[in-house]
Amino acid sequence: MGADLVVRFAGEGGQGQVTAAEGLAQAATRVGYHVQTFATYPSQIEGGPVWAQTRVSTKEILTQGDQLDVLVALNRQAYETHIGDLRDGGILIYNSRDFDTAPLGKVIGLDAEALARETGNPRAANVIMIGAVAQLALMPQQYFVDWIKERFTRGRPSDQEIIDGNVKALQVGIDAATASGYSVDPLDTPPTPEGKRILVQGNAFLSMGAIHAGLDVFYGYPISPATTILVFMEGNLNGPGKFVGQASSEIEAIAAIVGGGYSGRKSMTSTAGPGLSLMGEGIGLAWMAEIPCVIVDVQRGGPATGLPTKTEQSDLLMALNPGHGDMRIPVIAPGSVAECFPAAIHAMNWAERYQGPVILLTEMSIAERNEDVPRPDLDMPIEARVVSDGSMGNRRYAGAGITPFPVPGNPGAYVANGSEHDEQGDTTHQPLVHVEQTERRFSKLKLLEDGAYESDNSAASVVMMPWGGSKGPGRAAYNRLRADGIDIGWNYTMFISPLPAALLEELRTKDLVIVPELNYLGQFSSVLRSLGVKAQSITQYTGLPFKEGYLVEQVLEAIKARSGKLVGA
Amino acid sequence: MGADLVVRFAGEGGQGQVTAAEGLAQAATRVGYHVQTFATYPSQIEGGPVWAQTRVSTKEILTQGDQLDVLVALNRQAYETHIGDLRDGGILIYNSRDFDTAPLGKVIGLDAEALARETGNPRAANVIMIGAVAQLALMPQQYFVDWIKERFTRGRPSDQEIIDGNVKALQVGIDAATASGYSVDPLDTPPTPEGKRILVQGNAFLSMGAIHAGLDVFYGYPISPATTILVFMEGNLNGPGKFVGQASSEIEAIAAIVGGGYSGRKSMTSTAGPGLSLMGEGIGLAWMAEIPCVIVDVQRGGPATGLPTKTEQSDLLMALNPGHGDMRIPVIAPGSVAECFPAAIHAMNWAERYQGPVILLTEMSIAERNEDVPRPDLDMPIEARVVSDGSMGNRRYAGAGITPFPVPGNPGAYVANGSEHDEQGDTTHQPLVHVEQTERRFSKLKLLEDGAYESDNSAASVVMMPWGGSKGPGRAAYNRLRADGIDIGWNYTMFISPLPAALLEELRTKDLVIVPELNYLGQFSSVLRSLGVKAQSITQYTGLPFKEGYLVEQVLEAIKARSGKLVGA
Amino acid sequence: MSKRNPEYDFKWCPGCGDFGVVRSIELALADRVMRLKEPIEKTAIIAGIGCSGNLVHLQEGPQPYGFHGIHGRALAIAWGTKAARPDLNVLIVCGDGDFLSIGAEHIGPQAKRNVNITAVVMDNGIYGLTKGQASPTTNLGVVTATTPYGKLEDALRPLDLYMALGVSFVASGLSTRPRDLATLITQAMEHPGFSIVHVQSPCTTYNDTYEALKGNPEKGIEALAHPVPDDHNPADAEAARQLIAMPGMPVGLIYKKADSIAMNERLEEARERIKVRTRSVDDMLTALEV
Amino acid sequence: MSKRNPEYDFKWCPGCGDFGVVRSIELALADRVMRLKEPIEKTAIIAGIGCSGNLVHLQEGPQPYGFHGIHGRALAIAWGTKAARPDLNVLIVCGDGDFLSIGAEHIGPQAKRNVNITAVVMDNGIYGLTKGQASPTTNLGVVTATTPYGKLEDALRPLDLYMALGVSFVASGLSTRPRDLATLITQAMEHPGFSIVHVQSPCTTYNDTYEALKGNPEKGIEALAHPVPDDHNPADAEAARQLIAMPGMPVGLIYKKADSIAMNERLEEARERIKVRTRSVDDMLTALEV
Ligand SMILES: Cc1ncc(C[n+]2csc(CCOP(=O)(O)OP(=O)(O)O)c2C)c(N)n1
Ligand SMILES: Cc1ncc(C[n+]2csc(CCOP(=O)(O)OP(=O)(O)O)c2C)c(N)n1
Ligand code: SF4
Ligand code: SF4
Ligand SMILES: [Mg+2]
Ligand SMILES: [Mg+2]
Repeated sequence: MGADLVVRFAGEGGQGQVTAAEGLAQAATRVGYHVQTFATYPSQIEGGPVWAQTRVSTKEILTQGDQLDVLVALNRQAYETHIGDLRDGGILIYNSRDFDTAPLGKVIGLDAEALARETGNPRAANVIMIGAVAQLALMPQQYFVDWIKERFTRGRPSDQEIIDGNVKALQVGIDAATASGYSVDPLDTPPTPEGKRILVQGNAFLSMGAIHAGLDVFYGYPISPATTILVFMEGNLNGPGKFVGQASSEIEAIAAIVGGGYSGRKSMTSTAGPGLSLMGEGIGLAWMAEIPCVIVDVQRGGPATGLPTKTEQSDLLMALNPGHGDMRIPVIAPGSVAECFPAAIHAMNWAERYQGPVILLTEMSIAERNEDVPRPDLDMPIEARVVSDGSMGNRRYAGAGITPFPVPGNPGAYVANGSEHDEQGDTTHQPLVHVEQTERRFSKLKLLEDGAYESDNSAASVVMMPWGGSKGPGRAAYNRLRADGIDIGWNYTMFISPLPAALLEELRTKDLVIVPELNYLGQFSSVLRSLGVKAQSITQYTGLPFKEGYLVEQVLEAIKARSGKLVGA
Repeated sequence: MGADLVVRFAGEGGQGQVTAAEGLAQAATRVGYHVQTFATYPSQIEGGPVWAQTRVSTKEILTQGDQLDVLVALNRQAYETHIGDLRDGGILIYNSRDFDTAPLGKVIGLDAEALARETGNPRAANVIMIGAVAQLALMPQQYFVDWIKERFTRGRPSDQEIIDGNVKALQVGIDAATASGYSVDPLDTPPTPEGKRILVQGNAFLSMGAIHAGLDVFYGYPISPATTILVFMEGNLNGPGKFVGQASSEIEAIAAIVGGGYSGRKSMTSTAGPGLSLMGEGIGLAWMAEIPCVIVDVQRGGPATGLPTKTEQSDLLMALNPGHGDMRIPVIAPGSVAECFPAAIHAMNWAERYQGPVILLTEMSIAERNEDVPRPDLDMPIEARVVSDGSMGNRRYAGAGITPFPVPGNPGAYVANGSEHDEQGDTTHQPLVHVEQTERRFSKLKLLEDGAYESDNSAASVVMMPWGGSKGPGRAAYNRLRADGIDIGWNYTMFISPLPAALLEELRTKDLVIVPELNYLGQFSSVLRSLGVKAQSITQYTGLPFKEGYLVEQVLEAIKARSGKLVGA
Repeated sequence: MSKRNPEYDFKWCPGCGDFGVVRSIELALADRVMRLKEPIEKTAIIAGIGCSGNLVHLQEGPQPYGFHGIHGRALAIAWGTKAARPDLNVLIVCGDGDFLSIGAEHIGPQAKRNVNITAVVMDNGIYGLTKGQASPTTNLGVVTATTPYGKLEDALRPLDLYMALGVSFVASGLSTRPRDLATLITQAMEHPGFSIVHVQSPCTTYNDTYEALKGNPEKGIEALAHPVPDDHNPADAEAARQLIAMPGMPVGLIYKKADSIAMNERLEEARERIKVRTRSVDDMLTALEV
Repeated sequence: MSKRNPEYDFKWCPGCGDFGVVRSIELALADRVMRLKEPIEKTAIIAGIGCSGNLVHLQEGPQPYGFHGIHGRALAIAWGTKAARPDLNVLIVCGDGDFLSIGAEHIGPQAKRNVNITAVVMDNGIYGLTKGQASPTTNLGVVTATTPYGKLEDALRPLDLYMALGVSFVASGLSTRPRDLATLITQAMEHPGFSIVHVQSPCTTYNDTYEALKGNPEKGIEALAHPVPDDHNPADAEAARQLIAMPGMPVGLIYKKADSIAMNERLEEARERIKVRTRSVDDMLTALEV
C-alpha cells in the first residue's frame, strides 16, 4: 500500500492531456485524496509538446512529484522525452498506433484512437487512458463516471450521447488495464478530511480572495498566464458599483487602477512580466500620489516576450523597484494555490492600510495548477482605508505617516500629485519638502512589517528559506533533510517586502540562509544580502519547478561547501 | 591672495541669473582659471526661485563650493534664503529696489533695474551685477567685454546697440563696486594650463562623445534634463547615413533604437527617469535579442513626475534591472562633466562589444553645469561589433558568448527574437535551450569587467567610494579627511555594472566601504552589499548635490559608529 | 501663483493662452454648481504634464478635486475614475503633446467605450514646458528646437482623428474667448459620452499663433479661425466631416451624436437584459467543494 | 512547423487565415527578388506578438531577415530600422490587437512621417494567441472570453482611422485570395511612403468570420466583402473616404497618394536645400576652446 501516485499524460497539443489530468484529479478528490496537477505546453493554440500530470496522495502534497508511477505516452516523442522519469517498476501506457516496437518493462500498448472510434466517440482516447489509470490504481469507477457527466453536461441535445460514449471509453480503458494484469501499489485509504475542501486553480482562488476583500474595479489587458484572472473578473465581479474593463494596454490598465484608487474604490489589475515592465511609471505615480491599488504579476519566463507558458521567479527585482526614483513597492508572493486566497486579501489590505500600490507576485505554476485546499475562512479581517471627514481641509499630504484619504465628491478637495508636492498637493521643488515627503512615503511601510512567517528548528544556524512557488519543493526537501538528521532550520513568509521585522531580525543571526529560487540571478538572496543577511541561492532556470531530489542535493552541497562538513548528520 | 571664489546669483526666474553665472565662468576661463557652474530652478518657463552660481579657482574644482564669497540677491526672498550661505566677511550685492532696509555687513545696494534703464538696456541688470563681481575679484574687464560681444552677436541689425548697452552696464557695475571700497581676496594668478581646455556642459560633451564613437542614429523624446541631448543631436548628428528622429514617446524611442541596432547601425536614445520607466520592456528586448544600443538616463528627482529640475541619483536600481526577467544591464555613470565624453564612448563601445543594451546614467547636476575640462583625446579606441560574413549561415545565437552579428542586407538571415529561441532565432520552450541561452547572455558581461578605476591609500580598511556626480564632493571630502590625518582609502569608477573585477575583489577585502549617494534607499551600497561588500551609504535627498563639509562630518560619524573611535588620527 | 496657494511656484508666461482656458473652466464649473446644485467636489479634473496641466493648481475660487499625474495618461486615469465612480463629473486637461503624441493611444479606446468624460485639449502646437520642441500639431516646415531644418512631418489634424475614432462630441474653441469656451465646456460636460473640446491656446514664448488665428488685415493675414456656420447641423456626422475638411479652423460645436449612450449606461442595460446574477464568494467556493 | 526549422513548435490551427497571408508574402517577395534582382536578405520582416506574428518563423523557401519582438511595437522597431537603413525593404506583420490596441499609438507618427514601411495587418477580430478575448475590431455585442455580456464597445473602423491619419497607401485584402493579396503587398512595398495592407484573416478557433465575409446564399447571408469597384480612383482621397463609409468591406486598393514623398527623401531634400554642414567633433571642440 502506498501514500502516493504520480501519473503523467504526455503527447502533442490537442490530445486532451490537461483534461485527463484534471479528470483524474477531480475524481481522486472525491475519493478523499489530496491532489495537485501540473501542466506545461508551448505558447500556441494547436500542437507542440504538451504534458500534464496529477499527483494523488493521502498526505498534503508539496510538489508535483519527481518520479512517475504511471506514464501515459501518446506519441513516440513523448515516450522518449519522459521515459527517464518513470520510476523502477512504474507502468508505461503507450499509444500503440504511434509506436512500432513495444518497449520493455511493465507496458500496456493501446491503440486508443481505434478503440475510441469503436465507442462512437473518436475524441475519447484520453478517457480510455484515464480508465486504464483508474484501474491500475484501483480507484472506484463511479467517481470517474461522475466527472464525465459533469464535464460533458453543457445543455446541448448531444450531451447524453457524448457522455455515453465517454463512459464506454472509460470502461475500455479499465478492461485493458485489467487484462494487462499490472497494477501500481494501491493507495492507502484516504484520511477523513478535516473540514470542507475545494479543488481550485491558483488564479481563480486569487481572484476570489480579491473579490472577498472588497474589490470594486478591475482593469486588465490579456496576457498569459494572467488572462484567467481578467476572465474570472469579467464573469464574477459584477453587481452595483462594480466594474471590470478590458484595457487597451497595460499602460492604460495601470493608469486606470490609479484612477480607480483615487476615486475611493478598491482597484486591481493583473499582468505578467512584459506588462509589469510597462507599468513602472504608473506604479511610481501611485507611490508618489499615495493611491491604494493592487497589481498582480503572474510570473512567466523572461525577459521580453521570453517564455510565456513556463514558470519562473525572475520578476522580483523589478517588482521591488519597478520604476525610477526612490521607492520600494510592497510585495506579497503566495507559495501555493492555498495561499493565493489569503495573499490576495493581504495585498488588498496592505494597499488600503498604507495607501499605496502593492504587488501580488505569483507565478505560472501556481496560477494554472489545480490543488485541493481547505475551504478558506471567510472571517479574515478586511481593511479599508481611513477616509477623510473633511475636517483636515485639503491637507491630504500633511505630516508623517498616513492621513485620512479624501474621497472625491466629499469635502477635502486637493490635488493628487505625482510631482513632489506640499501638504495640499501643489507642486513644489523645495528641498525640505522633498525630504519630508520622501520620508513620509517610506515611513508608511512600517505599517506592513507585522506579517506572519514560518519558522522551524529555529536553533539551527543554517536555514532554508524558499519564496513563492518554490515553497512546496523546498519544504519537501527540508522534510527529507530533517528526516535524514541534518540540522537545518526553516523559514518562510509570503510577505517578501517589507519582510516581517521579527523574521528579518532572526535571519540576520543565521550563518547561512539558503534560498531556492527559479531564476538565474539569485534575486531574493541578493535582496536579503543587501538587508544584511548571509544568504545564498540555489537557482534553476529551466522554466520548470524544482524537484525535491535536486534541492536535497544542492542544499547538502551548499552546507558542505560552506563548512567543509555536513551540519548535523 | 586666494585660490577660490564662489559667487551666487539668486532671484526669480527671468532675471538672468544663469546667464550671469555662465558669463562669469566664461570670462574666468579666458583668464586661465578653472570654473564650475551650478543652477537650480523650478520646472516652469517663467518665475519661481532660481539661483545659479559659479566657482572660480586656480585648482581643479571638485564641488560647486559650500560657502559663498559673493551673494547677488535680486529680491528679498533670495536674500532670506541664501544669506546663510555667505561666509564670514563675504560680500552681499542686493537689489535695493526690492529691499527697504539694507542688511548689515559688507553690502552693496544697487537699484540695478533703474541703472540698467539708464544704460538704454533695461534687460542688462544682470550684466551690472557681473561688472560688480568682476571688479570685486579684480578680474580684467576685457574678458567680460569679449563675452558680451560673443553672446550678443546674433546677426541682427540691433546687435551693436545691444552690445554697447551691455558694455555700459558692465561699467556701471564696475564703478559701483569700486565706489563701495570692498573687495574679495583677489585670486592668485592662474597656473599656465597644460594643454588646451574647453568650457562645456555635461550633456553637450556626452553627445560629442557619442558622435565621436560613431553614433549613426538617435531617436528621443523631449524630457528635462535630457532634452538638450536630443536638441544637440538634431543640430549636429547629420551627414550621409545619419538620422535623428523625435519620437512620439519613450516607448517608440526605445523600440526604434532596438530597430536601429538590429539594422547594423550604432543607435542611442536619451531620457530621464519617467522615460526610463517606460522602456523596461524594450530594453529587455535588446538584452534578449542581443541588439547593441545605448540608453542615456539623465537622472532627476523621482519617482513619477517627481522633481524634473532637481538632481538625484535614484534611478540606479531601476537601471540595473529595468524590466522583468533575468537581466543585468551594463551601467556606466560619469562622475563629472569631464567624464561625460569618455563615458559616452565607453557606453557605445560596450554595446558593440557585448552586443546588447547599455545604460549611460548621468544626472541633472552634471548635465547642465558648465565646467572647464581638458580638450579630450580623440584617439580613444572606438569599437565596432564583430560582423558576420555569412559563413555561420543563420546560426546567430549559436554557442556561448558573442557570435558575429548578421547585418540585414547580407547573407545570414535569421530571426532576431525577444522570445526564448534556438540558434537561428526560432522560438522554443525547451528547458535546456533556455538554460543555455540565459547563460550565453550573462556570459557576455564578462567582456566588460576590465574597466578602469581609481584607488588611493589602498592599504586602508575603510574606503570612500562615491559614484556618479557625488564623485566631486566625495573627493573634496576625502582630500580634507586625508589632510586631517584620517586613514581612509578612496575608490571610484564610472563602470557601475559590471564593476571592474579587480576593484570588486579589492572592495570585498575592506571592513567598510562608505558610499555617498543622492538617494533615500542607499541604492549603490545595497547593490554592493548584495555583491558581498561591506558597504554603507551616506544619503541625501534634497534635490541638491552634496556639500563637502556635510560629507566630512558624515564620514567621520560613520567611522566612529563602526569602531567606537576614529580611524587614524 | 494660485490664490489658494501663494507658495505655488509655477507661473504661465504673460499672454499665454492657458489663462483663458482656466478662466473658462472656472466659469463652466461655477455655472454647473449653480444650475445643477452639484457641489464642486463632485468634479475631478485630471491633468497631463505640460504647461497646460498646471491648470489644476491655478484655479481661482472654489476648488474641484484634482489629479496631476504623469505625461500622457490623464485620459487613462480618468477612465479608471469615471468607471469606478459614474456619479462624478470627470474632466481632463492636456496639452497637444500630452494628448496627441505620447497619450494618443488612449483616445480610440475611450471613443469606442464612449465613456462620459470631457477632455479639454490645450493646443499650442508646441511642447511648452520642455522649451519649444515640435508637437504633432506643429505645422510642416516650422523651425523648433527639435526641427532645425523645419518640421519634416505633416501636422496631425486632430478633429479628423476624433471624428474617425467616433468621438461622440467634438468641439473646437479659442482661449481668447473664455465665455464661448465655457459654453462649449458646459455642453461637453452634459453630453452623455466622450466629449472633446479642442482649444487653440497659443504659446507666446515658443509658438505665438495669435496673429495667424485672428488674422491681421494690416499685414494681409487672413484669420485662420472662423465660427462654425449657423446652419451647421452638429448631429450630422457627414456635415461635420465636411466642415473640418474645409480650409481654416472652425470654432464652435462640430459634432454631437444624437443618440449617444455612455459606457456606464450601456453596462447597466446589459446587466439588466442578461439578468446577471451576482454570486457571493461563499457561493463560488461551494461550487468548488469536492 | 517550418521547413527551415522542423523543431519549431508552433502551428496555426487548421483553416487559420494566416496560412493565406504567409503564402501571399512569400509570393510577393519571390516576385520582388525576380523583378528587382534584389537579394531576399534586403527584406526585413518585423513581427508583433500574436498568432499572426509567428509568420516570421513559418515562411517557406528563401528567407528574409526577421525580427520577432514584443507586443505592439513592430511599427516602432521598423521605424528605427528603416530610418537607419533606407536601403532595406521593411515590412511588418501584426495582429489586430497588436496593431490597433496596444500598438495604436505608433500609427499616427509613421503616417505623418510617411516612412517607407509596409504594414500587413492580419485582422481576425479577436486575440487569438491569448485564447479569444475581444480586440478593437471585434463587433459590438459579440461574446468573447472577456465580454461575457457581449462586447459593450463599438468596433473600431481601421480604414477610417488610416485615412484620417493620412496614411499614404491603404489597401484591404482577404487571406483567402493569396494571389490578389500578393499583388496588393507588392504595390505597397513599391509605394514611396507608409503603406498599410489590412487583411481579413479569420480565426477558425475563436472568431470564424469566413461565412460572414464570403456570404452563404443558402443561409441567406450576404457577403460582407466586395471588390473595390473598377471605376474607383485610388488617388482620390475623398472617393476613398466615401468608399469605406459604405456598408460592407471593400477589397482592393483603397487609396494611394499620388505625390507621396517618403521621410528619408524629404530629409535628404531638406539637407540639400539648407546645405547642412557636418561638423566634425574636432570642430565642435575647437569652437569651445577657452
Ligand atoms: C514620460 C514623460 N516623458 C516626457 C516628459 C517631459 N515632458 C513634460 S511636458 C512635455 C510636453 C509638453 O507639451 P504639451 O503636452 O503640448 O504641453 P504644453 O507644455 O505645451 O502645455 C514633455 C515631453 C515627461 N514628464 N514624462
Ligand atoms: C506587453 C504585452 N502584453 C500582452 C501580451 C500578451 N499577448 C500576446 S499576443 C496578444 C494579442 C494577440 O492578438 P492579436 O494581436 O490580434 O494577434 P492574433 O493572435 O489574433 O493573431 C496578447 C495580448 C504580451 N505578449 N505582451
Ligand atoms: S511656455 Fe508657452 S505654453 Fe508654457 S506658459 Fe509660457 S506661453 Fe504658456
Ligand atoms: S487561434 Fe485563431 S488566429 Fe490563432 S492559429 Fe488558431 S485559428 Fe489562427
Ligand atoms: Mg503644447
Ligand atoms: Mg487578432
